[in-house]
Amino acid sequence: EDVTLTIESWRNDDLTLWQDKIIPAFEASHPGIKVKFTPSAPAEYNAVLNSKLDAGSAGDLITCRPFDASLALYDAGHLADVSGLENMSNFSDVAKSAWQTDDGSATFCVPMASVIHGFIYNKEAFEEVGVEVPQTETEFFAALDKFKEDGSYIPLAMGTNDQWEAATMGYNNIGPNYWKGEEGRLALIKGEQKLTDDQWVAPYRTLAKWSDYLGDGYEAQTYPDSQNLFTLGRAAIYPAGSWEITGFNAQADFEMGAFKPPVQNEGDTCYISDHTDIAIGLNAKSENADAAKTFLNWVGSEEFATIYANALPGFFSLSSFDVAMEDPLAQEFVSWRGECESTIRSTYQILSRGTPNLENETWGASVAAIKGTKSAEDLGKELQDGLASWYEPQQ
Amino acid sequence: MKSPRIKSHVIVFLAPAVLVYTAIMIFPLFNTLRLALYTEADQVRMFVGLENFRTLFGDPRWSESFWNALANNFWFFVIHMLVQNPIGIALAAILSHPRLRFAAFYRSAIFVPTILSFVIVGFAWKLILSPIWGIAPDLLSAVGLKSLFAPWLGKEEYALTTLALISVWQFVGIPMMLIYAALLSIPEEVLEAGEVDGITGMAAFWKIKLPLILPSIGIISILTFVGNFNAFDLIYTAQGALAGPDFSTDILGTFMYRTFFGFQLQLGDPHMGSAIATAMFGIILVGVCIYLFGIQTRLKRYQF
Amino acid sequence: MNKARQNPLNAVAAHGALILYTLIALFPVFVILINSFKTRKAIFREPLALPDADSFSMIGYETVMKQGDFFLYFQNSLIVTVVSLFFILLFGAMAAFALSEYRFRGNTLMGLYLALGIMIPIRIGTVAILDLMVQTGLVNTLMALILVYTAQGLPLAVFILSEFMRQVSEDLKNAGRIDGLSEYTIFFRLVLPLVRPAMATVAVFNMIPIWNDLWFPLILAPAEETKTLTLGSQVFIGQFVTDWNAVLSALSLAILPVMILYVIFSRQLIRGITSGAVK
Amino acid sequence: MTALQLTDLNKSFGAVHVLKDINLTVEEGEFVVFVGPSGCGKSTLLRVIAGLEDATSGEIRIGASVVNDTPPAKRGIAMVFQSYALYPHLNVCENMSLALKQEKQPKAEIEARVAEASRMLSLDPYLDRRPAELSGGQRQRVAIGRAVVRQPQLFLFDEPLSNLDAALRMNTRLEIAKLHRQLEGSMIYVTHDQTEAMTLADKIVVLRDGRVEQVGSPMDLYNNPANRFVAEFLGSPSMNIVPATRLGGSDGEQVGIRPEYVHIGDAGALAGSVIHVEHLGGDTNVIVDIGEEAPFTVRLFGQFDIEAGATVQLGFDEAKTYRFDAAGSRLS
Amino acid sequence: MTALQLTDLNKSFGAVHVLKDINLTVEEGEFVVFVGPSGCGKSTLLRVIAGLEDATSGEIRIGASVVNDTPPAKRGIAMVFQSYALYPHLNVCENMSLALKQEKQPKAEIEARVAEASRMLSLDPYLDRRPAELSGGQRQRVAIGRAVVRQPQLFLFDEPLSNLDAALRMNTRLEIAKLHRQLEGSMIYVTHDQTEAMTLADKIVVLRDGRVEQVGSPMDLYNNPANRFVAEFLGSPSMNIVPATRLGGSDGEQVGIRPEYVHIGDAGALAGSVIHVEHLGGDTNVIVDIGEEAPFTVRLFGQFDIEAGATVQLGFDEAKTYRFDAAGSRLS
Ligand SMILES: Nc1ncnc2c1ncn2[C@@H]1O[C@H](COP(=O)(O)OP(=O)(O)OP(=O)(O)O)[C@@H](O)[C@H]1O
Ligand SMILES: Nc1ncnc2c1ncn2[C@@H]1O[C@H](COP(=O)(O)OP(=O)(O)OP(=O)(O)O)[C@@H](O)[C@H]1O
Ligand SMILES: [Mg+2]
Ligand SMILES: [Mg+2]
Repeated sequence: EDVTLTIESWRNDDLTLWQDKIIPAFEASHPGIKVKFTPSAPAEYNAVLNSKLDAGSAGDLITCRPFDASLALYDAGHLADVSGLENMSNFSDVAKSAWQTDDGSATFCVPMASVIHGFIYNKEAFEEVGVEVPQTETEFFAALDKFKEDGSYIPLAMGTNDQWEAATMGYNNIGPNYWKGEEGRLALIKGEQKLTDDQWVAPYRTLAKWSDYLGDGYEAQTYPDSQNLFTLGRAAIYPAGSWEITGFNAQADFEMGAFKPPVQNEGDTCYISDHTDIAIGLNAKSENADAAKTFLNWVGSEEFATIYANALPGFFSLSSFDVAMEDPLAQEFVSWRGECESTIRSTYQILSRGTPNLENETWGASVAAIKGTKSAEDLGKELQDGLASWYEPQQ
Repeated sequence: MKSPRIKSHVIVFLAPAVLVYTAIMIFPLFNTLRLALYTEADQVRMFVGLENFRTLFGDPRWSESFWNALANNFWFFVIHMLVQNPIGIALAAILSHPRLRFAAFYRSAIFVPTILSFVIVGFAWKLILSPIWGIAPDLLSAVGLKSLFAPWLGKEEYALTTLALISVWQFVGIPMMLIYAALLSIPEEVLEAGEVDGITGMAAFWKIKLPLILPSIGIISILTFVGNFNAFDLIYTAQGALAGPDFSTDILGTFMYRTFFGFQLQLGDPHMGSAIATAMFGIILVGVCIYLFGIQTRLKRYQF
Repeated sequence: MNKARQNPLNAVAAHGALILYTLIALFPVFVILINSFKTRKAIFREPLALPDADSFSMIGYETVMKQGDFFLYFQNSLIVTVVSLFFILLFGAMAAFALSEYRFRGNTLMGLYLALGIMIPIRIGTVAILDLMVQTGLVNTLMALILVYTAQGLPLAVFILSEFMRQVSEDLKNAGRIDGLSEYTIFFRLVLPLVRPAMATVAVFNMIPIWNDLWFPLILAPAEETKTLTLGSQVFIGQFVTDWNAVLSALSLAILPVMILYVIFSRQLIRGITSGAVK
Repeated sequence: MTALQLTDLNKSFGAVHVLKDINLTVEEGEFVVFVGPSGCGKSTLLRVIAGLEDATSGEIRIGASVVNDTPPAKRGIAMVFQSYALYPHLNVCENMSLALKQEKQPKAEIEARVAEASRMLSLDPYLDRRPAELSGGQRQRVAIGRAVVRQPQLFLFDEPLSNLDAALRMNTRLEIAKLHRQLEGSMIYVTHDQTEAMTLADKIVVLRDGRVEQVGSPMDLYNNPANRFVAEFLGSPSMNIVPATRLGGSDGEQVGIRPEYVHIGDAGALAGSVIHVEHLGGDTNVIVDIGEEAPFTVRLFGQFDIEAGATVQLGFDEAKTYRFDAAGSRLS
Repeated sequence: MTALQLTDLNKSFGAVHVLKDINLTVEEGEFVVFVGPSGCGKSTLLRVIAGLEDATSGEIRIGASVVNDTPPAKRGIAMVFQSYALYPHLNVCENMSLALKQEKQPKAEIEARVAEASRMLSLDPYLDRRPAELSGGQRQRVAIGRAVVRQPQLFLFDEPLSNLDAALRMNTRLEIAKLHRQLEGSMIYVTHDQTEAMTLADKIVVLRDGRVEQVGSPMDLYNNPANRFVAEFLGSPSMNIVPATRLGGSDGEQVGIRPEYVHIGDAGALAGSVIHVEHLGGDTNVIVDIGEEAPFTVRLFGQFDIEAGATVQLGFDEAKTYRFDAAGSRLS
C-alpha cells in the first residue's frame, strides 16, 4: 500500500515545478511513497495552515516560513524536530538558523532556499542612454538622474501601494551596507544599537531621495505594476529580489543585468541580504512520519538542491553543495556571495515577535520615507519606541 | 397571529434553521469569542478576564488602531448609505416602471458587478485607476479633466473613499434587487389611483411608493450597516492586510483579521483577535438592536 | 404601461440614466473580458484595446484548462452553491414564516438570535468549525461546505424573508386556513409562491459569497476531488508572480455560471410579479 | 340540534369595542342572514365565528363543541371573504380545488365538484385564468365557488353577490338557495341587498353598532319591527318616519309608514309638494316634501308621470302604521 | 358641448378582445350609467377612458381634445375603483387630501372639501384610521370621498356603492345625484343595481360582451328595449320570456312579459303551478312553472300568501308584451 504525503505550501508559483520535476524525481527513487503538493494562495497560507494544524487536518509536510512563524509552530508542537536527519549535516549553521530554536538546540525544518537582494537593470536601456552600471551610491543617483533627464525610461520601478516592496526591496536591500550586515543586525538584537542610530536611519534618508525617480503616481503602483513596468521595458532599474529572475526571464524581451546594492564610498566592504526564505518541515501529527522523514532527508540531498535551484533560478540552495546553475542572472546574483558579506533581513529574527511588529512597522516606515511624509529621524524614533515597548534588550 | 402558546408547527418551522445554525455558526463563534477572555503565555492558556479589552482600549498602540479602524469603518458605512442606497433605490424605482423596455437587461447588467469575485474587482479597479496603465487618466483627459486625476488608491486622503466607492459599485445591485422586489409588491391599482389623482412621477415615488417600501429600506440600511462593519475582502484584496497607505483604509474587519490570523511576520493572536471581534460584535449588535426594537417595530407594514 | 402613461421625456431620461449606469457597471467587466483574451504584454501595454491579431491570445484559457480538472471544480462549485441555496431558502423561509406569522413567547428574541450570525464574521469560528468537521469526518466533503454555507446564509435569509412575509395578505392565509389547509400547506402552497421575488433576491445574495468563497473550500475541502472553482483558480495567484492571463481567464469563466444562476433566479422574480398579489 | 351558538360574545380591537354581548343560535340547516349598516360588525362577527379573530370574551359553540380554541380549519366551515382573498398565483380551477386536494379527495370527485360549481357560477370560460385577469364579479364568483365545492357543515358568506349584476345575482341567489336545500348545511350570510335578505333568509339578524337589534323571520321583521331602527333598515325605499304630532299623536313619538302603503289621492292625512320622481320601471317612487326635514317617499306600482313641484295629498291606512317612542322603541 | 366622445374604440388583452367598436358620446353635465353582465367590459372601458389602459384602436376625446396620449392625471377625471385602491399607508383624511395637496390647493380649501366629503359619506369618526382598520363599506366610502373632493370635469365611478347597506346606499346615491347637480361635471357610473341605474342615469349604456347594445334614457330602455338582451337585463325580476307559440305566435319568436304586468286570476293566457313565493315585504314574487324551461315570475304589489303547488292562471295585457325574433331582435 502506497503512502501518500501531502505538502502544505504557499508557493503556488512552484506548482508545475513540483508536479513535473521534483515529485517525479523523488517517486522514481522511492517506490511506495507518493507525494502531493497542495499549495494555497500566499496571503492566506499562515491563517489556513494554523487552522488546519489546530484542527488536525493539515498535510504531512509543511513548508516553513523563516524564523518566528515556524518557531511558533514548533513551540506549539505542530512541527517535529528534524535535527536527527542524516542530510541535515549538508547545511551550515547559518542556513539552519532560520529554523532553529533560539538556543539552537533543535532544528525543525530542512532549509530549501534563500533569496538575494539587489537591482536588476535593463541592459538595453543602459546602453541607449549611455549609463554605466553604478557601484557607489553617488553613481547610482547619477545614473538615475541621467535616466530622468533622458525621459524615455522611468528610472526606478517601484511603488508604495503594497508597502512591502518599499521595505523589502528598498530598506532591506540597501540597508545592510549602512548597518554592516550581521554586525548591525546582531547588535540590534542584543540591544547594543538602536533604530535611532544613524546606520539605521540613514537608509530612510536615501529612500527618501528615491521618490524623485519613481513613476508618476507611484503611490498607487502595486507590486505587479512594478514588475510589469520593468518587464515591458518602460523602466530602467528594478530594485529586486532574486526570486524575480524566473518571471522576468519569461516576460522581458530585452537583456537584463544585475548589480548589488551600491556602497557609500568606493572600496567599502559590500553587504548583501542573502535571506533564508523557505524550508520544509514535518507535521508532528503526521501519520506517515517515516515516509515524510524519508522525503525530508531527500530534500537535504544534492539531487534536490540541483533540481530546485535550476528549476527556480533565483532561489539559491542553502546546502553546502556546489550547485551548478545555468541562468546568467542567477549566476550574477550568487556571485556576490563571494564578494560581499551576507546577512539576512534585519527585522526577521526575534525582533518581530511582539506588538507592534517591527517588520510590519518597517513597511509603513519605508513608504513614509519615500513619500516624504515623515523625516527619517522621526521614523527611526517611532520604530525604536515601538520596539522598546515590548523588547527588553532595547528598553 | 394566533394564540401565544408555542405550537408544534412553529417548532417544526424553526427547528431545521435553528439546529443547523446553532451547531455550525453560533457554537463555533462563541467558542471563539470566549478566547477574548484568555491569553496565552508559553503555550499555556490563561484566563485573564477583561484584560484583553483593557489592552485594546487602554493601550494606545491598540486603541489608536482600533479607533482609526472604527472611524474608517464609519466613513465606509456613511458612503454606502449616502451613495449606494440612494442609487440602488433610484435604479429600482426606474426599473420598476411597468413595461420599461429592456428592463431585464438593465437589471442583469447592473447586477453583474455583484456577482464578481473580489479578486476580479480588485484587479479591474486597480488596473483602471492605475496611474501607470492609463485607463482612468486617459478617460479623464478625453473629457478634459486630466487635472482631476490622482493616484487615488495610493493617497491617504482618497484611498478609503475610493475603495468605498468601488464597493458601492460592486454592491449597488443588492439594494436595487431588494427595493425592486418591494416595489413590485405594491398593488398596481394603488399606483393607478395615484395616477388618476395626478400623483405621478416623482410625487408618486415620494408620496406612495417610498412610504410603502420603508420597511425594505430599513432592512437595507441595517444590512448595509452589518455588511460594512463586517467588510474585509475588498480592502484586503486591494490594499492587503495592512490596509495601506498608512492604515488609512484599515477597517475593523482588516484589523481583526490581521490580529486574529496574523500577517507576514506578525503571528496570529486569537485572543486579541477575539477581543476585537467581540468589540465588533458589540457594535453591530447595538446597531441591530436599535433596528429591531427601535425601528422595525415602528415601521408600518402594509399587506397587499 | 402604455402611451398615455409613459411620458416620452421620462422614458428617455430613464433609459439615459440606466444606460449610463449600465456602462459604469459593465466597463470594468468589459476590461476584464477583453484582457482575458490578450497576451500579458498587451494587457499592460494597452489595457483598453480590443484584442487584435497581434495581441490575441488564448494562453490564459489554455493554462486554465491544463491546470487541474476544471470541469470537476465547476461541478463541485455548482453542487455546493445550488444545494446550499436550496437549504438556505427552505430552512430560512420556514423560520421566517414562523417568526412573521405566529406570535409566541420569545418571538423577537428568536429573531435576534437568528440574526446574531450576521454580526460576526464566521471566519473567526473557523477552527471550531474545522474541529467539528474533523470529528464528524466531513473534512474534504462537499457536505462540509454545504453545511457551513447553509448556516452562514440563514440569518440573512430569515431577516429578509420575514420582512416580506409580513406583507402577505392576512385574508389570504385565513382563506387557506378555512379551506382546511394545514399550516405547512399554507406555507408551501400559498406563502412561498407569493414571496418568490424575495426568495429570488435572497438566493442571489447568498449565491455570490458562496460561489466566490475561497476560505472555507481552502480549509474544509482542499482535496482535488472537492476543490471548487474559485479555489482552483487560486493556483494562478502566486507569491511573487501572478499569472494574470490565467487569473483573468479562470475568473471570466467563473462569471458565466453565476450569471446563469442569476438569470434563473431573476426570472423567478419576474414570474413573482406576474402572478402578483391581488385584492 | 343547534349548528351554532354564540353566548355573550364580545370583540374589541384595542380600544374599539366592535361586538357587544352577542347571543345567537343558528339551528341545523337554517339560513341566517346578517344585515346592518356598514361598519356595524358583520364581517367581524363572521371572522370570529370562523376563528380568524379571537373572541375577547364569550363562547362559540359549533355543533356540540365549544370551538373558541379550535383552529379555523377544524371548525367545519367554509367562508367567502368580502375581499375575495383568492390565491393570486393559482388559476381559477386550482383556486377551487386546492382545499379538496388538501382533503385528499379522489381526483374524479374533485373534478366533478369543480365542474358543478363552475357551471353554476358561469365560470367555465375562465378556469385557466389567474385572478388578476378576471373582472370584479368573476373574482367574486370564484370565491363563492371555492366555498361551495367544499360542502361544509356551516357556510359563511360575506356579501358574496355585491359585485354581480342583477341577472347573475338572481341566478346565483337561486343557486345558493338550492345549494342550501341540497346540502342541508347551515348558512350564515351577510348582505346589504334587501331582496337577498328577504328571499334567502329563514332568519334575519339585524345588527347595529355591534349589538343584535332583532332576530326573526323576514316577514316577521318586516311587519313587526321591534324598533325604529329595524323598521327603517328593512324595506326599500325605507319606511317614512313622521312626528306623531303631525298625525294627532303625542309629542316625541314618531309614526312610521311604509312607502308602499301610501296612496296619492285627493284627500289624505298629509300633504306636500313633489320634489322628485324616481322611475324604476316596474314602480315609481315619488319623493314628497311634507315640511319635515326628511322627505316622504311614496312607492307606486307601475309607471306614473308626476310633475316635480305638484302638490299632492298622501293617504294611508292607520292600521298599517307603526308607532315609536322618542327612544325609537316600538309602541304596540 | 360633448364631455366625452369615444369613436370605434377597441381593446384587447392579448388574444382576449374585450371592447369591440365602442361608439359613445357623453354630453357635458350628463350622468351616464354603464350596465351589463359581469365581465362584459365595464371596468375596462372606464380604465380606457381614464387612460389606465391603452385603447388598442379608436379615439377618445375628452372635452375638445383627443386624449389617447394624455396621461390620466391630465385628463381632468377622478375615478373610484371597484377594488377601492386606497393608499394603505395614509389615514382616511390623508387619503382624501393627497391629490389636493399635490395640486397645491390652499390648506383651508383642502380642509373644507375633506370635511364636506366626510360629512356627506359619514366618515367623520374614521378620519384618523388607516384603510386596514376599516370595514368594506367604509373603505368604499373613502374611495368615493377621494374622488369627490377633487371636483373634476368627469367622474368615473366603478360600482361605488356595492358594499353599502340599503340606507347608506340610498343616502349616498342621493348625495351623488346632488353632487352631480352642484358640480355640473359629467359622470360615468358603473353599477349592478337597477335602482341606481334607473334613478341616477340621464342615459344608460347597456354593454354586452364588449359591445354597446343600446343607449338611452332609463325609461326609454325599460319601455322600448331594442332586443331581448336589454329587455331581460333591465328590470328586476327580469322580464319573462315565453315562446310565441304558447301565445299563438309564430315559431321561433319569443314574447317578453314584465313580471309586474301579469296578474293572477281566474282566467289567463297561461297557466302553471306555483313553485315558490318570495316575500319582499313591499311586494311578492310568485314563481310559476308554466312548463317551459325557465320559470315564470309574477310580481305582485303587497304581501300575498300563495301556497307552493297551487295552480294559477296568468293574465296580462297583450299591449304590454314585447316580441323578439329568434335572434333576439325586437319585432315592433
Ligand atoms: N389583464 C387581463 N387579461 C386578460 N383578460 C382580462 C384582463 N382584465 C380583464 N380581463 C377580462 O376582460 C373582461 C372584461 O373585464 P372587466 O373587468 O372590464 O369586466 P366588468 O364589466 O367590469 O365586470 P364586473 O362587473 O364583474 O366588474 C373579463 O372577461 C375579464 O376576464
Ligand atoms: N383591525 C381593526 N382595527 C380597528 N378597528 C377595526 C379593525 N377592523 C375593523 N374595525 C372596525 O370595526 C367595525 C366593524 O367592522 P366590520 O368589518 O365587521 O364591519 P361590517 O359590518 O362588515 O361593515 P361592511 O358592511 O362595511 O363590510 C368597523 O367600524 C371597523 O372600522
Ligand atoms: Mg364587511
Ligand atoms: Mg368591473
